Amino acid sequence: MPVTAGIDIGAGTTKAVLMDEQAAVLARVSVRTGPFLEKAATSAFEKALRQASLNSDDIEYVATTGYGRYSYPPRDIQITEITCHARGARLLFPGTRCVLDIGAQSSRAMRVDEEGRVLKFRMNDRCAAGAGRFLERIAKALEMDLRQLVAASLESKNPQPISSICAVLAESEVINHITQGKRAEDIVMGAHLSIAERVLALLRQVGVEEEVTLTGGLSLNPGMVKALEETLGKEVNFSKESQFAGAMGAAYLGHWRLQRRGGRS
Amino acid sequence: MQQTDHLSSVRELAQDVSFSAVARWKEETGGKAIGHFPVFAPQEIIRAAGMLPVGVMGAWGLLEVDYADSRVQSFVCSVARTTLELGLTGRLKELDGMVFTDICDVARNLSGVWKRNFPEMLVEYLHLPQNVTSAASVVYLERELERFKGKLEDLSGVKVGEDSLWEGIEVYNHQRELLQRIYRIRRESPWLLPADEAYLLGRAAAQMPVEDHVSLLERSIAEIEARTVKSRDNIRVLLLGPFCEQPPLELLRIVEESGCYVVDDELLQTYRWYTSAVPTNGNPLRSLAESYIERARLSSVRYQVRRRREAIVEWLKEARAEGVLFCSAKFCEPALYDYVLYKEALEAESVPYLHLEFEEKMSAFETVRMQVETFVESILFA
Amino acid sequence: MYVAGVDAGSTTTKAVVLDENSHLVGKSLRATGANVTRASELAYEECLHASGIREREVSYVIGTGYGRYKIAFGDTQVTEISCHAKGAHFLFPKTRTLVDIGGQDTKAIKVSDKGEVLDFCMNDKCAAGTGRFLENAATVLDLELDDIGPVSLRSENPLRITNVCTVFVESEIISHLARGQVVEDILRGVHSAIGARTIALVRRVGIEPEVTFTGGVSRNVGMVRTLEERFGVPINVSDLSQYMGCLGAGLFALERAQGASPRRVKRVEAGGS
Amino acid sequence: MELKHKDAGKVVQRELMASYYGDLEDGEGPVAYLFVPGNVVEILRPFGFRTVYPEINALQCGIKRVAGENILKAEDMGYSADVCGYVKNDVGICLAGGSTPLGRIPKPDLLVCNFSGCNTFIKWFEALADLYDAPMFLLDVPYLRDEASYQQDIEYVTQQLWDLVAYCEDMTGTTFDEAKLRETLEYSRQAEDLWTQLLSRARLRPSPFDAYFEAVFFMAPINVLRGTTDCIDYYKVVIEEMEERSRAHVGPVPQEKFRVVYEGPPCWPHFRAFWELFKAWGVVGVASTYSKVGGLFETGIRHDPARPMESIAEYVINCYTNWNLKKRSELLQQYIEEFEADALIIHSVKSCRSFSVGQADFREVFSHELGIPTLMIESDLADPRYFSQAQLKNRVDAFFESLEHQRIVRGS
Ligand SMILES: Nc1ncnc2c1ncn2[C@@H]1O[C@H](COP(=O)(O)OP(=O)(O)O)[C@@H](O)[C@H]1O
Ligand SMILES: Nc1ncnc2c1ncn2[C@@H]1O[C@H](COP(=O)(O)OP(=O)(O)O)[C@@H](O)[C@H]1O
Ligand code: SF4
Ligand code: SF4
Ligand code: SF4
Repeated sequence: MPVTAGIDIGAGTTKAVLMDEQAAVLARVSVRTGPFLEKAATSAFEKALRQASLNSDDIEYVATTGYGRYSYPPRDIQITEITCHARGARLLFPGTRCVLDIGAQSSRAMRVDEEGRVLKFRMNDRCAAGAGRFLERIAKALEMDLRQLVAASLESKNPQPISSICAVLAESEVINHITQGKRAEDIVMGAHLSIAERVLALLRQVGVEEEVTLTGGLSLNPGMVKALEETLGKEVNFSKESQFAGAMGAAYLGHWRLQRRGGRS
Repeated sequence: MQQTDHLSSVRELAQDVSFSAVARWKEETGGKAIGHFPVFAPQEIIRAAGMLPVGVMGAWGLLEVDYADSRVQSFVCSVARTTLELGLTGRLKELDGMVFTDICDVARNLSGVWKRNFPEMLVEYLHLPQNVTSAASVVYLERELERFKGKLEDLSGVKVGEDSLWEGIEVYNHQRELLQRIYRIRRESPWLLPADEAYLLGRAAAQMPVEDHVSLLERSIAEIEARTVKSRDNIRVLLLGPFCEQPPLELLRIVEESGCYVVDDELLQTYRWYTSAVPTNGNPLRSLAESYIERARLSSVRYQVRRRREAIVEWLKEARAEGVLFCSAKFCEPALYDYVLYKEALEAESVPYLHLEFEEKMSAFETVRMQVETFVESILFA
Repeated sequence: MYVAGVDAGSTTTKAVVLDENSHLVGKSLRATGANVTRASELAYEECLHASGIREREVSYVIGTGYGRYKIAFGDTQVTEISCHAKGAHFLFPKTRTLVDIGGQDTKAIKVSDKGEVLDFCMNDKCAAGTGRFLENAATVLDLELDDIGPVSLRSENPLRITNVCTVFVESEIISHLARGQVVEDILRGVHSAIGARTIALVRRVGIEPEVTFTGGVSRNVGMVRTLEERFGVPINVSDLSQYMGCLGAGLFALERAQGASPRRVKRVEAGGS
Repeated sequence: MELKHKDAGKVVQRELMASYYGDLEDGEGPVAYLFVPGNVVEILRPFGFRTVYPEINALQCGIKRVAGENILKAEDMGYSADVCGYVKNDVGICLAGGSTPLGRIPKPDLLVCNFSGCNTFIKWFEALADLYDAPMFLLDVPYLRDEASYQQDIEYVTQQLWDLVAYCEDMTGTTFDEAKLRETLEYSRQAEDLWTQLLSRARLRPSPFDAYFEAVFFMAPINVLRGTTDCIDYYKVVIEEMEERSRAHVGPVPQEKFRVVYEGPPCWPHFRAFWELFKAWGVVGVASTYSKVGGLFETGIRHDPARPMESIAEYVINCYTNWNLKKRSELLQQYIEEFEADALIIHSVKSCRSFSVGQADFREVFSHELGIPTLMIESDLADPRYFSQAQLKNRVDAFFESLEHQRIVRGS
């Protein structure tokens, strides 16, 4: 039975997934990307093979995605993370019609059809203010780590809005809030809400529909989920596997290509 | 592929931000040179006055902008900024004049900035009628062209005769016909001619006498038609938006690398303004004025009596395009307004489209690549 | 008689104490961190300590910097623009053009022969091209802030860095590293990128020698060199450049103390005024 | 001291605007949309049109703090963050079915695009024509670029005005009543005289009013109600109020410390806060260009019943933003001299390239060539997101701090 690999080489982390023909995930791993993309991809791939007790000959097709998708020469194909996250989200939640993918440096909104094909998408192109890196900076300004940040966000009762469009200037705003005696949890939630606003602006441009699935690293952050749900006024799908959506989508599309080999050239 | 030497010399000429070809021309002929901002310029009249029309459309991202940044706010498009930078750094000192037309508020005010900063130049702002239904418009434009001609005559001290106007109209008609042939190749066999090469061939017109450009095109067309290149499984797209500020060459390249064939576009509007030949009878300025009203291409900077959405759908059909890449220059208001109107039309017709923003000096090509690839994938993996 | 100036900057808080002859008695510097009021209090205390004088010996205190309204113990506040001009004029009386690059903003100031502000410009709404930009570059390259300037000067083949966004520059640097570019060339590119932005700002007020460079970034020799190349003139920098704001504030304080009313006896409680 | 006419200008303005919006909501008659600069309302009134000025709606939405919402609606539809906030505000109103805090704005039966001084106007009405499926008449107004083209431009506009008359006759089935036009023009002329008189009172020391922050309210009737007797009466009231203020030596700030000229539109969404930045320093605006966007009447431009179409054409062409930069800069210089201003404040707004591009050159001219202290600050006239109070305050404070300091040093 053929197995494919999907490797999502992201700006922050690299994820690898092995998948069989029934779209069952045989292995999933994540490693820090660091400056050397090929190395990160190789290491994620090898770990995945070990996890599934397979060796590289068992893999029929390797699809890469993510910001470093061109940096892994042994690949069979590279596919963008937008296409992959859309498919991956559909694998995780079959009812998905909208996908929000929030990673370290970028956030994207897509509208998809019942097969997970991208109908429309938008991404933040200007500032890093709408993605994970922004939260990391806020955490730093508050002298917290990510875990504390997430925990704090869930405590907030009176979120403090952050209006600055710039991730850096937002830091001074945060400091301002602190000086005015605002509570850390309220500031943190304010930051989550400001990302949510930005991401939802992208989502509204592609059109909001049932169901909305969150993928990418920020799906691991319950504070982000809460902020999105509040801003959107409805529930958002997410799971522990959401951050692997890109790699899953890539592996899935690998099978799709395998079946059609010799079709469109 | 036969990316021949002549292409690299074309590239060198087209990308020369010190305009040395203009200096050479002036030295050889003793004539004067008139620069013009993108989208439209009455080149026929400039040529008839014995002068060289020079397209000034920014600087290919080759300049470190520092003077102009202190003169234009951050929310202004690059072409205005880098064109001003060219001027403020003395790179346009060979120009004896500069022409702007009423394409947008930025270009209009830039003409005033130009007047103040380059008092030694003839700076002209031409009002091109936006009202294309009034009987008064053609008459008005003819007077406006006449006024412009007078200014050139004052500059050169020589009267411009009808004959030389006719001659100008004819040679520019010929140039446009050849450019149309280039575009026909793009439509019919885009694999023969990469988009960036086609663009360079057109852009070369900015810095050479039209006769030379005509012979460049003639030579190139013959060479291109003899090529044997395998076609690729790309999707056919219309590239809308860059009618004024020109996108980086790399963007054109990435669009094709990512799986598109650009089968028609709005690039180099200045050289493609008229959709058919300017008639060569009657009065030359009247003929130009009438053509401006009656033979103008669809453009964001000219009021459209027919709704834009209808016009765009028709264009798509004509070009047999499967999708639209709407590439607007960052901060370019006319393009950004039209985007919404086009978008509605494309959605109504279920035509896939993608909106991208570019800047002359951009670094986010990765983002562009990803978006175009996704766009292509959404059609290919369907 | 003593006076003090406290500069609550976005990144660092600085304080100086001067005597009645404008001599520097003591100085201090600390990270501003999350609490501006607290940072300025601490900086002031440290400065008094370093000066070896007691608080009640100080007749007048002026606060400056973006947190100037948060300095509860000050007698009044003056913007950092006026203060930098004042300070620069004091150290380099021929200063006509002043460039101040701090943690989050850049200012260009045109100064009269008396040290007055004739004209000024600041960067807008975006932290691109400021000290923070250099800090990020240092972090990504795993270098100390003190080293980036000297390292950049070793470059023989500077790269062009196109992105001046403080956040996105990280990924640009990472991709240069991944392509095997050397650190000094990247850093030099980073410095040039800031240099280009800075000079555009300075042109708005006009470049007239002498040029003085103040703010924390003036401690970076790479940046000094870059600006000198761009401006085509030598640039004044002093060990006190980062203190220029509070020095100016101190000088204003001295004027107030000597000219106008003496310090109010009643202490202003923190928080109220 | 109790002032009898205290706030009369403000109160009556509010009443007039309320009744204007009331009429839009419940009144009868076809509706035409127009732009403020160079509007040709005098031609439309005789045909019974009720006129809507989308810019005024945008301005009011800004003040009433709903511009932000409207803008977001338009951005969701695909409008870029980088285009004019006025346009987006108006598109937002349209998407909300015309409902605004001012009342319901009726749909247009005709869009008259008099695009003096702003090409964005064309794009704006093109969008409305699409959204409302309404016909558009484009009045092409050449930019005042060159003395040599002036006559040809006047003739061109005049011809189009007759085209418009024919268009309206066709559309409404009413024949054009020239006598009525003359009457309307006479009312316009009288109001213009009074408005000019009013503004010239800022020459007094102290100035009885702020010719920027207050004048932008006083200007509403001249922009919206020109050609009516209400408009004339309004300016009589305001002049009375100002006479009284002068007698009582009352001005907009307790003590007039700095007299300045303002260039550029105000920041509507944060109007109070924006004004406060200056009030705190005892700054009084003695002249402003924005209050003249509806017409440069102090230069002698007048609607004239004796020359109906020509005078309209002259008015249309001579709008502030339709003037070339050189003329604009000379006008600013004239203001500074006539009104004895200490400084020039340039407010550069992102939305409006028509105003903003070239302002940095003004800055050069005034501060470097003419030696007039000039402050340039940035925010927006429509989009609340582009207002950074702390940054603006820093700049304004530093500017007046140094002016004050120089005064002390120079002993003046
Ligand atoms: N356990 C976690 N809790 C909260 N946030 C997390 C967690 N893990 C990752 N993140 C966030 O996710 C981001 C990385 O997302 P990812 O999708 O992996 O990015 P990329 O694909 O761009 O590398 C980080 O910036 C971080 O903020
Ligand atoms: N030793 C150093 N070498 C290089 N740069 C430095 C050094 N020390 C401080 N800086 C730079 O100075 C900046 C702080 O400048 P400062 O003028 O104190 O800022 P602010 O007044 O805005 O708080 C820091 O962001 C850092 O980049
Ligand atoms: S520095 Fe801030 S505002 Fe500027 S581009 Fe980067 S994130 Fe955006
Ligand atoms: S790029 Fe757009 S905004 Fe800029 S000058 Fe050209 S048309 Fe105007
Ligand atoms: S660009 Fe300026 S003049 Fe034009 S509509 Fe917008 S605010 Fe008004």
